[in-house]
Amino acid sequence: MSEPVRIQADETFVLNVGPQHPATHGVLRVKMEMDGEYIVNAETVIGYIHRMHEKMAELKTYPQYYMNLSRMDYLGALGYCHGHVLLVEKASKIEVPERAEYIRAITVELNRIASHLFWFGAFVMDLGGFSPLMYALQDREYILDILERITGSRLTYSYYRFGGIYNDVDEQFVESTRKFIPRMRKSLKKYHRLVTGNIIFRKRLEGNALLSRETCRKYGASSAVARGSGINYDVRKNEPYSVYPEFDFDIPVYSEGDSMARYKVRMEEMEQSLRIIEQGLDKLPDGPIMPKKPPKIIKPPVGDYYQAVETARGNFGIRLISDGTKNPYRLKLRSPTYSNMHLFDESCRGLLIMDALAFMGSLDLVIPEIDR
Amino acid sequence: MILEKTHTALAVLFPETTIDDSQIGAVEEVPAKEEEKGAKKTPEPRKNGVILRDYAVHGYHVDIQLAPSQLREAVAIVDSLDYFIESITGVDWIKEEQMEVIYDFSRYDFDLCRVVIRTRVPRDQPSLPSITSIYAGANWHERETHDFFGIKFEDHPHLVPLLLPEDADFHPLLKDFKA
Amino acid sequence: MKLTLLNAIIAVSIAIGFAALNAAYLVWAERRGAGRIQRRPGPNINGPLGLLQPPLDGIKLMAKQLIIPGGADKALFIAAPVLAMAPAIMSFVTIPFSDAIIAHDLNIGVLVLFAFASLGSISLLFAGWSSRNKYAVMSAMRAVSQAIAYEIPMLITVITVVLIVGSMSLTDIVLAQKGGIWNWYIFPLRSGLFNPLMMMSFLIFFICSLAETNRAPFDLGEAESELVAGFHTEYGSMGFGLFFMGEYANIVIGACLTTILFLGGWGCPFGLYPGVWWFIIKIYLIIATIIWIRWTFPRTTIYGLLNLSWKILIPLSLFNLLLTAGLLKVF
Amino acid sequence: MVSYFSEIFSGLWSLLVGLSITFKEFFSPSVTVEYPYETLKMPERFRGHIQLIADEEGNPNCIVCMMCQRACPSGCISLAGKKEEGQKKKVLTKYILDFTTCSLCGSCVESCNFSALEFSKEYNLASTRKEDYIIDLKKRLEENNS
Repeated sequence: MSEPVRIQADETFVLNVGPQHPATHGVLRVKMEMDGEYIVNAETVIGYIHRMHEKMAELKTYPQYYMNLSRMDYLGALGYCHGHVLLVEKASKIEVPERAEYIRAITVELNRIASHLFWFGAFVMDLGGFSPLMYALQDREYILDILERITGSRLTYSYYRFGGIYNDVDEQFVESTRKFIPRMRKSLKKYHRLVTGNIIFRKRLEGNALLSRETCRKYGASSAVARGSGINYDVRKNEPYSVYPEFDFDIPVYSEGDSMARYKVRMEEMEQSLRIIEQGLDKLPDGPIMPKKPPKIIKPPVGDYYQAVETARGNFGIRLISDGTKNPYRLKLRSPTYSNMHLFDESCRGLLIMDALAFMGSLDLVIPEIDR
Repeated sequence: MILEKTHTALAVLFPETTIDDSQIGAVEEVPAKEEEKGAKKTPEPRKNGVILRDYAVHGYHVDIQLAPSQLREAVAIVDSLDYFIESITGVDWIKEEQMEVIYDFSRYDFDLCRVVIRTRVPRDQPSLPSITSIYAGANWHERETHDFFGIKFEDHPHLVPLLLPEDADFHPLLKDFKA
Repeated sequence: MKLTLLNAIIAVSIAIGFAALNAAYLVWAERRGAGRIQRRPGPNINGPLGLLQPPLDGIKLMAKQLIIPGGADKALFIAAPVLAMAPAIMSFVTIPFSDAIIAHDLNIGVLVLFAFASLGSISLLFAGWSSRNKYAVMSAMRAVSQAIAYEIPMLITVITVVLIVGSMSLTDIVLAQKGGIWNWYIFPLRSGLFNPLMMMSFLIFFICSLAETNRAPFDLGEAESELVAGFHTEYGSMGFGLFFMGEYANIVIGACLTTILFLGGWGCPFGLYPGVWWFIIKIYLIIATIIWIRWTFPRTTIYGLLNLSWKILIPLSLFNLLLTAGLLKVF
Repeated sequence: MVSYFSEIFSGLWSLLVGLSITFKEFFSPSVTVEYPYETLKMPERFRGHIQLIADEEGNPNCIVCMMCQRACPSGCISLAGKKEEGQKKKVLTKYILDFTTCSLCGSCVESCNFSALEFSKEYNLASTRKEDYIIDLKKRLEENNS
């Protein structure tokens, strides 16, 4: 990023873009020291919705804890459960049947599209356009219905178990997902014509809050925040896990580093996820969804295990230090928005408050996931 | 390719351990094997050194344990090799009266190599040099570890509670923490 | 209409009635229109098609307690909403609904209208400054710079039309466009007027009226997603109600002005029996497009908005003025 | 100079395209389910709060083996039973579900080997008192049967 703009302001005032503010989509406070409408410097204060997930992990056994993961990021919950489940399976060497892995991949990608749709609606609403939010939520409703039919709940699915999934998908799931894909492609085209092409929208986002590769590296940013600044990093491609090597999809990368690049990356990620779902449905093998004799008590051997997964918000890493008992000795949740939000303080100096809030919208924040 | 480069770059930090280079040469690490074997008796505490771990089992490649004084040096080497910081994890080994801090670094390009740097500090007055000067992204991670474990990070720009309330003096993730 | 006390009272009361009724039911129309655009029904519970919603909203607003924040500048705080509503109603005096229905035909009607219009931005400044809220102060600054930036191109386009007609009285402007649609000033077909840029000046005038009333892509004054609620953050019941009615009254006046200046006032497109109903139809068509625009576009930035005015609208409208003057000289 | 005008016209064109889309949307049917008047049928695997399954003559299948109480991560289930002299099986006397802390994970339903628990289709649970969410499943079963 160009050398941060040093505004020598003689007398500035502190504005609390406070815990209750329409643009923060949650309880996040940014103490901005302002000179008129320009931000001199900002300090993010988090912790308003901190629930100490990591201590809960140590007090509970593995089967009692997996539903907490979907409470971390309720928009893309399945990605987090997938990470947790893969980690424990890797640690205690549980074999997962082929069909379960495919269903996991399909449902994670459906959840990713739902999360990106919600981000798209909220982002355009941050910039003042209200109708695209309603269209995005309507498309998202189709996905939630599909997932509700098989998992039973709309946001916080407890669908994955260690070794497989809770219950099987049926013919109607496959058929309604196949019907959903062309409809989604049509509305994606509509969004591009309605929003991406719009000159007001383009003028607001091009050149807004440039992020350099170096800033992303120093803060460990991932997902569209990094891919918008020319970093070709997606855990599904860099560290392939589960059945992702079988799918061919590509990673959208733009190198401008402004909010428009981040916006375009996420919009194309939705198309890539559609491609993955299509291939997943074609290759869906039949067979069991749980191993023949699923482990009764989960006791991973002593050691330190790490598993990184690509969720809708980025590289979610989860580290397990196990001492061989039923409870994990230490479970560290590395949340992607934590690092993505961390670079906000440094990169929003010198911006107008309008641009800074547009920049915050392009970071795709879910606050409970930052605070854990 | 980057694996060997990182490995040799970081091995330079431990001149005294180069004598038994069998430990460095062996790709499948020696101590890990006897760790599984001797799981019953508590494995003797691990010496400072570089170990290559099997990614499929553990999820990371290079595993380094070093003294707190060498921490900044190692992180500077990792920074020069274009790694990005992933997270800082604190662990409270109450039985050994020690606290461990684990630094995770990974790579953006397809030449995958995840580096894990571990340091051990005594449990009664834990303090570590802060790496915020090298990786600005470590600022919040260090503040969070300070919140949960009470580990002081020297010359950290703004060491106040991050996730806990401002006046919090308790450290919840310690094993002897009573709610 | 002779100017007697009785006539004046009747005229002002009709103007207030028209403005208040319009403001109330435009809110309903906007919420229904927005609902339809976003494929949801909009208010439909109170009364058939939700028609009882505006009166109920009005009662709710009046029932609420008007809170004046501590430390607020009381005089300005109370003056601001009144100043938002009063000029809007007063401007109805000179607007000719049809050749007979007009409160008082001043021969400097255009000047009076713009004098009242500029009072609106003062009320935003009072509201923003007096409510001692950082967001309100910021939105007041924005609203003032926006009002100034967009009054100039608006006045220039009005001068072009007045130049063509030769008189500032609104009825003369409408009479000059008598006859069918080809006589309207939006089309450059008139013998004395082959200026091809009239369509563009209509567009400039329409954009400026949007910006003047803080609407659609230019609603920086009341940017709800950044400045919480802009200048009327601290206003409770009828304070907010007055601002709301003021805004909608301004929209109606903007629509009336656009119809009078460019769409031939109460004239009928085919030259048959003109009357007030044509005027009403045109106003509500323009208001429908204003609502339609609001629910389609995101908000511009403050520098984008000022660039648009200073760099694009003003040069174009100046060029148009010179071109019209030249053409009038030649033909 | 050309780019100045071309930018204006392409900008105007993109605005008109945007308007045309919302115009089409204006005339497409509304998709809202107006909740109090129209309700949706919950899918078959929908997870409301749990409820007891009864056999034919209406008493619950539950044999008070306490498996669900142990499996629940947040300790919402508290149940009690007493052993009558005649029968060999215990009879359920009290089954209280504290729905305020339940996270609907389904561990209880999974751990019950006597198919005595299932998810109900109950979703409108709005209430102003916290006590309404301490649900006595046994009483609820009797009400449903009668």
